[in-house]
Order: sequence, then C-alpha cells, then structure tokens
Amino acid sequence: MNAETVAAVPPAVQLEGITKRFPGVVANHDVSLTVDAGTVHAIVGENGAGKSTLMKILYGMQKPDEGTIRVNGEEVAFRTPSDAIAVGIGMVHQHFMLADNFTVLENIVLGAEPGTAGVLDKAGARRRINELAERHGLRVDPDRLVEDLGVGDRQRVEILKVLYRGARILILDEPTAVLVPQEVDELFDNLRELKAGGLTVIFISHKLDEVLSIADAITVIRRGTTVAGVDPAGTTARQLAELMVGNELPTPETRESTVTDTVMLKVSGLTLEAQGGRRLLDEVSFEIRKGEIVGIAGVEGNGQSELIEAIMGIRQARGGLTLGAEDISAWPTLRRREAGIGYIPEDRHRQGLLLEASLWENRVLGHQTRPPARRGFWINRRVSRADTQRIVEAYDVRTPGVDTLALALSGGNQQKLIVGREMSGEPKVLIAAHPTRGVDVGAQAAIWEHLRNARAAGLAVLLISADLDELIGLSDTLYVIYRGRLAARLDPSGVTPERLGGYMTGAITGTEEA
Amino acid sequence: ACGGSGSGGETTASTAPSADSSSAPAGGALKVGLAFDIGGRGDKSFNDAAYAGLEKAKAELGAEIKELSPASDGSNRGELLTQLADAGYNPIIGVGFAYGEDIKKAAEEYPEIQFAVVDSASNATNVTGLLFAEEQGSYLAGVAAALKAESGHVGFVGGVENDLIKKFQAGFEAGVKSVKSDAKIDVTYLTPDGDFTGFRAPDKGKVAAEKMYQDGAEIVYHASGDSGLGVFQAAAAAKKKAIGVDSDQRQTVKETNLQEVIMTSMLKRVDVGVFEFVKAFQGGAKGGTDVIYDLKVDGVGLSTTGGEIDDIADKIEAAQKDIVDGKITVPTKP
Amino acid sequence: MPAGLFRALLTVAGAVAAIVLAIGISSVAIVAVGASPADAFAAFLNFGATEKAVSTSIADMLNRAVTLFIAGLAVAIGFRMNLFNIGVEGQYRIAAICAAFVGSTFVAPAPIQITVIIIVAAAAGGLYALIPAVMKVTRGVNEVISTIMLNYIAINLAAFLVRGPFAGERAEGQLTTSTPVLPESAWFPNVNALLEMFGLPAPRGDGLWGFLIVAILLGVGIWLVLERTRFGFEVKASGLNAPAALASGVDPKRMVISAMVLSGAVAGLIGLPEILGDEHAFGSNFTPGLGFLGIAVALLGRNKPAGIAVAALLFGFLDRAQGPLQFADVPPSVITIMQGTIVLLVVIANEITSRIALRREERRAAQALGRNTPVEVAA
Amino acid sequence: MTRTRKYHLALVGVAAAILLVALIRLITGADEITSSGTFAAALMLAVPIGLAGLGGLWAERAGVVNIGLEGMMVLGTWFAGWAGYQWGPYAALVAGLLAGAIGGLIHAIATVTFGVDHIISGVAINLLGPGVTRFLSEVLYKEGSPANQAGAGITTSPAMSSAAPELSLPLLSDGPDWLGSLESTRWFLIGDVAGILRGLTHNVNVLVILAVLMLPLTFFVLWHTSFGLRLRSAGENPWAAESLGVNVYRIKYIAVVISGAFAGLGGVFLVFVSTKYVEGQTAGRGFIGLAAMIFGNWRPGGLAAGAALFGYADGLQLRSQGAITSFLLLGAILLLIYLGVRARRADGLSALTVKDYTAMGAAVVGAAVLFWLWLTVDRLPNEFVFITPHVLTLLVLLVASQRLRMPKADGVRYRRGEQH
Ligand SMILES: Nc1ncnc2c1ncn2[C@@H]1O[C@H](COP(=O)(O)OP(=O)(O)OP(=O)(O)O)[C@@H](O)[C@H]1O
Ligand SMILES: Nc1ncnc2c1ncn2[C@@H]1O[C@H](COP(=O)(O)OP(=O)(O)OP(=O)(O)O)[C@@H](O)[C@H]1O
Ligand SMILES: [Mg+2]
Ligand SMILES: [Mg+2]
Repeated sequence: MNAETVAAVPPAVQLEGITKRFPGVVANHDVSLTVDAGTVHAIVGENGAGKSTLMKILYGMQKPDEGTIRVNGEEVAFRTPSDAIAVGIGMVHQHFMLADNFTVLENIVLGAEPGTAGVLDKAGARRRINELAERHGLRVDPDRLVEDLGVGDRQRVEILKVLYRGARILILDEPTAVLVPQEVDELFDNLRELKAGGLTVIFISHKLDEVLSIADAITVIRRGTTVAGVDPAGTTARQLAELMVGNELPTPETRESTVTDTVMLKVSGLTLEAQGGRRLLDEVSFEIRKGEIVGIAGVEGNGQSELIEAIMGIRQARGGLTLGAEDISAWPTLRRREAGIGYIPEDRHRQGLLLEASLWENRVLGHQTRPPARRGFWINRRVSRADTQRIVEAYDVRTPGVDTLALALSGGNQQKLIVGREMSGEPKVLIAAHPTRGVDVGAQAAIWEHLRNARAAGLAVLLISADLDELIGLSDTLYVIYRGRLAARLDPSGVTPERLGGYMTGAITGTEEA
Repeated sequence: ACGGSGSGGETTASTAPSADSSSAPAGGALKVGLAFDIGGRGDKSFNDAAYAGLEKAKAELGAEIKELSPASDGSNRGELLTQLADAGYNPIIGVGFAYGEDIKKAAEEYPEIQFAVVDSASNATNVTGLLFAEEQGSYLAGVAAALKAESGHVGFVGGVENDLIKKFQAGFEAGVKSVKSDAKIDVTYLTPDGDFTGFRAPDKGKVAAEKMYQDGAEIVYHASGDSGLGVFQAAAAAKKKAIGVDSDQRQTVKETNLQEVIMTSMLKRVDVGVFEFVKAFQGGAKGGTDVIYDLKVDGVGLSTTGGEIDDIADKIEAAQKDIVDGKITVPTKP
Repeated sequence: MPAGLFRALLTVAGAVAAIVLAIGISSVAIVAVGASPADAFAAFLNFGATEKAVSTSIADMLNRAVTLFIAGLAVAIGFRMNLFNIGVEGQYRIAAICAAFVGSTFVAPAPIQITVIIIVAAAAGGLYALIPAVMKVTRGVNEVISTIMLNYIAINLAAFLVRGPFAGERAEGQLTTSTPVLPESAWFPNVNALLEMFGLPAPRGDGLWGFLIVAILLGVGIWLVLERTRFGFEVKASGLNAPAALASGVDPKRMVISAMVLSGAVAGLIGLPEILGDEHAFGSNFTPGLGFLGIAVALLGRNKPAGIAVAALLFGFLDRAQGPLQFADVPPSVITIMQGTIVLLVVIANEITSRIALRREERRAAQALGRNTPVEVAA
Repeated sequence: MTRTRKYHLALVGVAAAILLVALIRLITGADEITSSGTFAAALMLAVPIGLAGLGGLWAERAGVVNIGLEGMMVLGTWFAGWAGYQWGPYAALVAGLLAGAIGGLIHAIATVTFGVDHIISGVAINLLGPGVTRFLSEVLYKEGSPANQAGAGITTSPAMSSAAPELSLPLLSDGPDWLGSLESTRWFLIGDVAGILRGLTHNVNVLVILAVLMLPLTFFVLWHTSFGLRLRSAGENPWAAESLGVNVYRIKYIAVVISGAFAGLGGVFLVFVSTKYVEGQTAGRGFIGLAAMIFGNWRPGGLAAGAALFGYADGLQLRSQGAITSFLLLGAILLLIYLGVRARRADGLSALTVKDYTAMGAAVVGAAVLFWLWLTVDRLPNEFVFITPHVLTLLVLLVASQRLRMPKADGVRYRRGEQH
C-alpha cells in the first residue's frame, strides 16, 4: 500500500524470499509478502498454489527452507505454533481443528489453560470467553459439545480460539468455504470490528467477490510464487481470476433446458429422526426428471447430508423412494448403486476415496459388483486399469499413472477422479454433493461441463452445494432445505444469491412456485 | 497293585533286576540325558528333584550329564529327546507324564537307547516307567492331618485339575477318612486341566486356603506347585498348619515364618527314581517295565523336618505298614 | 523402476537390516551371560551331525512353521479390515478338539476321513468366531475384548470336553487325558519325499507333516481371495476406509461376519497338522499359544500370505534352536528375545521404508503435475 | 445428563445391587456372596486388574492403544521380585514401577516416534516381557548364584526381605472388630453390608490403598488439570492440539510411560501378595485389565467397576464353587426386572414391535431356564465355574456396549504436520 504508512509503523508481517519444498513439490518459491498493521490482507490463488503452506509457515507449523519472517519489524524464527502464538499470531485453518467430544470451552482454552498449579479454572475461562464473545459479537455457549454445533458456530469457536490467545494478527484460511452469505456478512462484520480494534487479518478465499469486498490489499499466488499485489479498489473479480490462472473465469450457465417429463427419481415423505426424536429430515418430497438438475440450497447441517445418505441407503429413513418405476426404499446401498445411482460424496477423503490405494482400485470402488470391474467373483484388474486410464484422460486427472496412490494427488485431482468414476457406467441418477468444493477454477469448469453434457444425455442430477452461483447456474429447479424440511421451491432464473441466502437462513419464509 | 499301575511285567525298585554285567553298555563313558517338563530346571520342585538325582548320578557314577528344558509351550518335547539321542546320550530320561507319547516314539526310533519317563507307564521294550505312588504318600499326609486336626476339618488345594493331582487328592482323602470317617475335607482346584497357571498363582492359592481356614479347617494340604506359597501364607496368617508337597518344603522354602507352618511335606523322591534308574542302567538293566516308587521303597513318604509329626510317628508307621503289606489299597481317583 | 518393485525391494532391505540389528542386540544379551555369540549362532545353524539329524531338524523347523503359517493367515484375514481377532487362540482350540473327536467316531477311506475332519475343524472354528462377530454387528461389542473373554472360555470348554463327553479311554495309570485316538485312515501321510528329493534321508519320528501341502494350498487360496476377488477387495476397502466402503455399497455387517468367520475357519485348521500328523488325538499335550504367536507372525508378514510364510519360517527356524542352544550352554530364552526384537524392529523398518516409498510416489505425482523445475527437485 | 445426576444414579444403582445380592444371599443361603472374606479376596484380585486397566486408560486417552500391558506387567513382577529380596518392599515398588515404565517407553518409541501400528508394538512387547525376564532369571538365579542360595530358582525370586505393611480400620474392622461381629449375625442387609465393608477395610495392603487412590487421582488429573486436557486432546484430535502449540509427541510419551508404570505397579502388587516373583503369575491380567477398561468406557469409575466385577467373580469362585450357582437365580431375577421395565416402557401391547416381542420372549425363556437350572444344579463342573467372570463380562457388554465411546483418535497414527 502507500509508502507513508509503511514508514510510520513497521508492517505487521513481512515475509521475504520464503521457499518451502516438499518431496518433489515446491509449495512456495521465493515468496515475498508484506501485510500492513490494522489491515485485512487477502491472499488468492488456485488449489495447491501454496497459500495454506505459506500460512502454516507463518504460524510455525512448517519450517521454511529459505527466507526470513518479520513480525512487527522483528525478525523471528518459529519452531512450533506456540512460538507464533507468543508473538501474537493466530490461525484459523482451512479444515476445522476442533475436538468434537470436547466442550467449546475445552477447545478454546486448550494449550492456553487458565488456572493455578495446573488445575483448570473453568469458571474463569467461561467468564473470559463470554466477555470476548460479547465484545466481538461471536455468540457461543461455552459448555456445549462441539459435535452438536453447526459449521457457523464452529467457525466462531475457531476465531474465539485465536482471540482468546490475544492474537493481534489473524490468519483465516478459507473461512467462508462453508458459510452462507448471511454468515459471511456476519463474519465480515466481525472482521471489520477486529480491524477497527487494530488487529491485522490475513484472509484466504477462493470467492473473489468476497475478497474484493473485505480486503484492503490482495496478493495473488500462482504455482508457489507471488505474481502480483493488487489494490482491490480498481480490480474486478475477472481480472483477479485471470491473474490467478491466466485464463477466463468460467461461470456455470445451463444452456437451453433439457428437462423431459419422465420422472427418474421420486422422493416422497422422507423422514429421519435423531436419537432424541428430533427430525433431521421432515417429510421431504420432490421429483427429479430425466435431463433435470435439481439443486438443494441450505446452510450446512440442515439435513443435506442426511438427505443424500438416505437416498443412497447409507442411513435408513422412512418414506417413499422410487427409481424410474421401481420402489427402492427397501434396497441396500449396493443395489441402489447397481440400479444406476451415482454418488459424489461431500467429503471425498471420508466417503469417496481409499487414500492408501491405487487410482485404479479407487475406480473399482463402488463398481466392484459390476462390469468392467468385475468378472465372476474376480476383480478384473486389466480392464479396470484400462478404464481408469480412460477417466484420467477424459477428466484430465494429473497423475503419473493409474497405479499411483490416491493420496499423492491434490484434492482437485482427487475430485476429478471421483467425478469420472461416478459418471462411468451410465448412471440414471447422480447425487452430487459439493462437486467442486476446494477445486480450482480450471477444474471447476471441467466438472461443470461434464455435468451439463450428462444432463443433456438424460441424466437426472441432485446437486447440493454451498457455492450459490454454482447452484443457481446449474439447476433447473431449486429447493431450499431448512431444519430438515424443504422450505421453498424456487426458479433459479429469477433468484439472486442474496434472496436465496434469505431463504436458507429462514430470514425469508413461504414458498414461491416456479 | 501298587499305584494302581497294574500294567504287566512291572517290578518294584526293591526287586529291580540286579546288574548282570554281560548286558552292561560296552565300556564307553556313561552319558545321561534328561529332558525337563515345562518350567524346566529351577522350579524348586519336581524338575529340580529330578535334577538332583541326575547330579547324584554324576557324582557317584561318574556320569556325564546333559539336561534340556522345553519351550514354554512344550511344543518341542519330542525334538529334545531326538537331539539328546543324536548327541549320543544313553540313557535318556523324560521328566513328567507329558513325555509319555514322545518317549514312545523316540524309543521306536532308537531301539539301542534306554529311555525312562517319570510319572508315565512304560510303553516300549526300551522304556522304563518311573511311577510314583503319590496317593500312598498323600494317604499318610491325610493320616497325619486327621490326627493333628482335633476338629477333624482339613482341606486340599490342587493347582490344576488333572489326574495326577487328583491322585494326591484321592490318597489324602482316604488317609483322613481312615482316621476320622466323619472328617470334613474342603477341596479346591485353582485352574482346569490345560491351564497350567494354577501352578503359578500364589494369590489364588492364598484365597482358596484362607477360605478353608476361615471355615475352620486346621490343616491344608496343597499339590499346587508355586501356588502352595499362598497356602502357606494363609496358614501363617490364620496361625494354622499346612502340608507341603514333592520336596521337603520346610527346607526349600526359605522364609522362616512360612517354614513354621509346614507341618510336614509329602515327599515324592523323583531324585531317587532318576538315580536308581541310571544306576540300574549302568548295571545293564533293560526297560519295558514300570518301576513303582511307593512307600515300600521310600519312593514317597513324609518329611519330618521340624519334628512336628514325631508324636504321631507310630500311627503313621502303622498306616505305612498296612499299605506296604497290602492290607490297605489306596484309591488313585477321588 | 516400477513403484511396486521399488517398494518390494525397499521392504526386503529394511527387514534384513532389522534382523541384523536384532541379532546384534541379542548378541549383547548372550555376551552378558558370558557365553560367546559365535557359539550361539553356530547353535542356530547346527542342524545336527548326521544327515538323518539334519533332515530331522529341517522337518521340525518346517512343521513348526506350518502351524505358525496357518495361525498367521487366520489372524491376517481379520487384521486386513482392522478387525482384531485376538480370539484365534480359542478358536483353534475348540476346533481342534471337535475335529479330533468327530474324526475318531467313524472310519472311512483316508481322503474322505481327512476331508471330513478338516471341514469339521473349519466349521467349528468359524462358528466360534461367529459369536464375537454377531456380538459386534448386533450389539457393537468391541471384538478385542469379546475375543479375549472367549479365549478363556474356550480353554475351559476344551478342558471340560476332553475330560467329559469327548474323553477317550486310557491305559491304566496314564495321566494324560485325550480324545479317542484317530483311526489310521485319519493319519495324514507325511511328505518326507520332499526332503528325499533333496537327497536327504527320511527324518525321524513323524517326519515332515503332510499338512504342509494343505497349508501351501491354503496360503495360495487366501492370497487369491484377498488380492483378486471382489470379496478381497471389499475386505481391503473396509480396512482402508470404512465410511467409503459403506458409501460404495459394501455392507459392513456382512463384511464383519464373513471376515471373522473366515478367519475363524482358517484358525480351526491350526491344530490339525499336529493332530493328524503327530498326536492323532487332542490331549493334555496339545500346543497352546499359537493364536498369540500367530498375531506376531501375521504382523511381521504385513498380513500378506507370502510375508506370513517368510515370518513363519523365521520363527520356526528360531524355535528349533531350543535344544542346540542349551547344548551350547546359552539360555534358550534368547530365542524369545530375538523374536520380540525382530518383530519390533522389522515393523519399525517397514514404517520407515514405506514412508520413503510414499515420498517417492508423491514426488513422481508432483512431477506429473509439472509444478517444479528439475533444479529444485535436486535440492 | 449432568454429572451430579449420573453420580446419584450410580449411588442408587449400587444400593439396588447390594439389596438384590443380599436378597439372593437370604434365599440361597450362600453366605459367601456377601462375606467379608469374599470381598477381601475380590479386592485383592481386582487391584492388579484395575492397575492394568488404569495403564490402558492413560495410554488410550492419549490415543495410544496398549495391548502390551501384559508384557509390561511381567517386567514389573520380575524387577519387583529382584529388588524386593535385596532391599525390601519399597525398593520393589520403585523397581517394578520403573520396569513397567521402560516397557511403556519402548511402546512409545515404536508407536509415537516411528508410527508403528499400536497392536503390533504391543504384541512384540508381550513377547519381549516374558522372554527378557526368563533370560534374566536364567542368568541371575542359576544354580550357585547368591540369589539361588537365598531361595531363588529359575521360576521364582527369593522372598522379599520384608512384607509390605497392612492396615485396618481401628475398632470397626480391627480390635473389637464391630463390623466383624455385625457380619457374623448374618442379619438381612445389615450383615451383608457389614461383611462387604469389613472385607474392604480389614488388613488391607498399603499398595491396595495406593491403587484405589489412583482412581480418583487419575480422574482429577485427566479431567480437571490442563495437563489432563492436553492429554485427552491428543486422544481426541491431536492435530487440533498441535495447532495450538501443544507438543503432542511429548504428551503421548508421558502418557504411555505412565501407562507402563501402572502396569508395572500391577506386577508389583502381585509380587507383594506372593511375597516373591513367580514366573507366569500375571496369567493374562494385562488383557483382562484392558477388557475392564473398555468395559468401563475409558473412564476410571467404569474400569473400577469392571475390575471389581472380575475380582468378585474370581474370588467367589475360588472360595465357594457352590455359591456361583446362585448367580443363576440372580440372572433370572435380573431378566424379570428387565422384562418389567420393557413392558412398562411400551405403552400398550399395540405399540410393541416384533423386535420387542422376540426380545421379551427371549427374556422369559432365559429367566425360566436359569431358574430351573438353579433349582436342579447344585454344583456346576469346575470348568464352568472358572469362566464365571468372563461370561459375566460378555453379558454386561451385550447389554451396555452401545453406550461405549472410545477416544476419537485412539489407535490412530499421528505424525506432526500431516493431517488429512
Ligand atoms: N505436508 C505436505 N507434504 C507434502 N506436500 C505438501 C504438503 N502440504 C502441501 N503440500 C504441497 O504443497 C502444495 C501447496 O499446498 P497448499 O495446501 O499450500 O495449497 P493451497 O494453496 O492451500 O491449496 P488450497 O487452495 O486447495 O488450499 C500442495 O499442492 C502440495 O502439493
Ligand atoms: N500433510 C500432507 N502430507 C502429504 N501430502 C499432503 C499433505 N497436505 C496436503 N498434501 C497434499 O497436497 C496436495 C494438495 O494439498 P491441498 O490440501 O492444497 O489440496 P486441496 O485441493 O486443498 O485438497 P483438500 O481440499 O482435500 O485439502 C494433495 O496431494 C494433498 O494430499
Ligand atoms: Mg489451503
Ligand atoms: Mg486444501
């Protein structure tokens, strides 16, 4: 930013010539970054560009191979996060770092426990947390178990963790990935307050409009190096994206409707109760026709996961499920898959992949009972390999070969493999949950393209996503799920992300017919 | 017949075949091999007694000796025998009834070698069975216990519930009843057959004995290996008496407070058995028979260390005489 | 070099290094006793003076390896899908006594008789393993503790059966209890011929157990099932990532039941080499503890049949030296120490080597992604 | 459910249990069920299991599965015996503790530093423990060694130079021994309670007291100190802990070493009871301890209950094989109670599903069979008596295990900076 301020106060963070090599990968190469005190500084870049790594270095979780770190002008060398915490740096990680079986309080104080002679002072901690929460408008009940919290609350807990340690420099790695607009706005309000309080925020996101709305300065990273420092004032999302990837930013737009009137999947009165009798799914009913993409919008934790798992037969729910003409409500998962339901899970590492297995074995996963993967009760290795090769080429999965272990691939490439797998064997219905989450723009475009083509070929798709542009752009029909019931049925062509967010958070009620 | 081992062609040690030099092993040093049972040497009991006999043979007969212990799971008893045989040892002794089958096989493999097995009957022409009449010794222990226990309430703690230990129980019970037909005898086993931890569980022995003493038992006889330790402790705590087994435990147990509670011990002279066998072998004796070590040849008996049973020595003598004369036949099964 | 080959070579290298280290450690122990390591290791290699002795020793070693191999297989099947079947110990005991008894109740031509016995053993083992499996899928009972409990129960049950319902009649004064002796037709013919092929005389005693053949076939079969079939794939998937397996249509309950039962069925065979080839009955001398050793063998062999075979041979080789070591006046417990250290060190080596292999994998992946210049890779 | 309510429920449960047992005692006349002797024995047999269980708890709460407890316990027994005969019980205590801790250290090095599968490492240690101790015995206790003169053999150490002191509650269970006299009255309930209390307070070994104190201590440390919070975080989500500057490696090391020390302590206790090391005296208690810990849902209270159950069943079984049969009656009664509860919960027969019917039917049959057995069988074959504790454990697990929850990252290989 402008020179005077720099001269006045030393920059909060100053990274110079940071290089970090992982086996075979150079995550960061001679990165330089200057963050002025009391500003919100955004870092953007495609998947695997090296953002998280850079931040982990700044937070003392990774040691740089080369380069110097200055905090408030002082040169520092971190051995562990505690060193970073000591100089007032705090980090909210890309993936939640919470112990589910602990209370909010325990999660927050962990590592910085108050008390005398090692004995935990819970009352004191509770007071401090409540007071912090008040000051920054981050409401959470310190005594609840984290596993009972929604993503929004969890995000707040993460930020409280950092504030609790009196951090003056906050690192937020993709904090908005799982939030809806309203929650994002809340978060940004919080950030502005923090900024007003003189704190410095480093902010990573793939959502460029957000970046532009909150950031005072932006640094673009590509392939591990800083390619540009940008002033948000005079920049558009597209320009940013081009800086990131060097190509046009695609937007999901369904061309002419391919919806037929043969119903492919019919869900009627689907209901699922939790132990306490609380309804996770409440009389959910809808239809998906051949060549139709039905989108489901909703804040995470409102029943999306339960819905898709019920449709896949992973959870047992009451209610009707018909595929084409057949009632499949009593079928086990396997039979449903065999009948032609494809499944892109929301968490690829948890439900989608065998990380320690080769790519071709991951291709077989879910198809182990069908040709080409299966011959009699044998697994057909040769054909499976060949077919995996096909996917690798068709979906541009970047890998040395089909015998590579899945965990060696970047998340984006892992995702492409999964999409390719689920598309093969001509599914009749595809359940796609966050098909492009954490995937960079290039890969995003490719995956959208594949969805569109399949749709044109008559595939019925149930799309669940936190990316509202994706939802609006791809869906033919859009439902909003709120507290386990379908709160509204909307026409994608006539709805803005903001209004959609209103429905998702229950701010707007009542349905409107398309 | 003695020891209930009525199998044909048996002799008793007293009338063991006298040496006839012609069949003595041609010159050559005397190399005696011995294979222990699980636990091996240093168990302060059975195995050590056998080893004592072996050392006696070394000292008095100038034998060259080698003793082997099996793996802790006893999976390689047979291997030990062949290894001893291949190393040129003759005779070879297996300690413990577990060797019965393996000795038989080895004997067929090496007809030229003489074998002996402790606690198991001869099952080949070149195998000598060294059998002990534990029930007879236990009978005397029972007599002593009954005579000493005014209330007529005694107990028996068995380590592992197998037939060998049941021989002890049977003899003991018979002995007690012979004195006091209305006597009360508590019996407890620590583990079932096949679970040998019962011989190494002093705490369990203690619990079992404690109960007996609390119920009024005055003397408890144990056949439970190292678990006996617990029995002695219980006795000491209850200021009552106990009877040891196999060796003279009043000597082998070093704790003075425990020595005092060991009224007597039922001696099982495996050492005698081993030594006599080697001696007989040197004398040219051939196998194919069982040698019964019973009261008649002092193969079993009661220890008198501490002199606690001297006052009833005559009654014990009488019982012993009746058994030797065959007036009394002691059962081998409870 | 193809990733697979590279990984294999690395593993072998690691294992060798580990074993050398283990030998070093036990040498220290041996020196501590005042014996010379040289003698000790001579004892390990001393298979006897005469040819006959040598072939006997080899037979002993192989016979031991056979049982350990089967035990390892049984354990591995469960471990493959993170199903910790600690209950192999109990399963093989129950199976052995049932098979021994049933086999003694009838006489049929050898092939039929032996087949029936094997089937009974497998069935009994499988059924006994079914108990913890059902407890797990219906009531979510942790299999580690249920199988530990069932081991104790099995020991007692066997003791009861062998002295009660299944007891055979015994010679006067015989103190060992056992099931009725099997008819000749159930005695598994030995395969001393194998040794004779190498110009060795027939070993003494029962010679080389014919069950060796069964074990080999079993090993190949298990390998095929685990590595090549749909079932094997589902086992692997469940082991690597249960939620993913579930999401892809693998029924976890079915998997737990079938894997556990298969494991138990294989466990059922552990006792047979001894019973069919040597003792011809289940009795007081029946070898205990193979189930626990099986765990060590399986883990040493990385739950893969080939590896398990090697591990079993190694253990057999070490166990055989029980006698020779004592001839060399070295405490035989050195064997157990070696086995323990080898297991520990080999798995540590495995960890290190597989990490190296993984890094290499990632490097190649990253190169394919073309994110880095050669210079930096060199760095 | 709040902690206090849990606590009250527990109290009520215990009271109900005592009442029930007293009732059984009255009906069956099997006095051993509540005699002080039985409870003394139960306590003695439960302590080593409980200590092993605590060992398991400390390790697994920090995310390290420890089936090497048995091996560590064996080390504990040997070194306790070895130090005990030379320098007395306190040296034995220290030596056994250290030996176990070293076993734990090996486990920590393998699992934490090298990321070896926890089960493998544990199995290896279970091989090493007996191997090393046997080796040491063969070296130090062989014929002619000084120890051998002092009464050692390959399978036993010499006796401890002096026994560990034992304590009693003055007046109540000592001297006038009021509890004792109360017990001997055998009045319903009063006699029973007196017997139980006396059993737990008469001539109690100091180590028992120490061991029992370890339970609340463990609870306090793990749930009410910052160290405990960090330790448990290593078992729930080590990466979160790492990201907050907690040194997870160090925590895990400490936890596993302590775990080993507890196992060693269990070994020491066995030696105190037998006054010397006896080869194989652990007899699988390490595994039982682990079972008790899982049984107790990875919590000190629960594992105490598990250990107590084992100790009690084992002690009763050793003292009076006959009394065991009265458990058949107990089982029958429990089934009937279950039946009643289930029937009341289901409002009206209409609401009952097939599942309910089958369950209740099974309960009825079970109760009938057990009752019939109790009437007819007067003495079970010993083999069936011996397995009482194990069968009981299985039964309890069948009923309760749904509620078990193990630490999220238990048994997971943790490497710094490699979360996925
Ligand atoms: N711990 C690690 N070990 C090996 N390689 C790593 C490690 N962490 C990151 N990498 C490599 O460094 C590259 C940069 O990773 P990083 O997580 O920083 O990307 P990113 O910019 O955060 O991507 P995303 O936007 O998806 O979060 C990755 O592509 C990966 O190849
Ligand atoms: N700790 C690690 N060890 C090894 N590889 C790692 C590690 N962290 C990240 N990677 C690898 O770096 C590559 C990219 O990492 P990164 O997390 O940036 O990808 P991503 O697109 O964000 O995937 P995800 O969304 O699942 O995090 C992937 O191969 C990932 O497996
Ligand atoms: Mg990132
Ligand atoms: Mg990422």
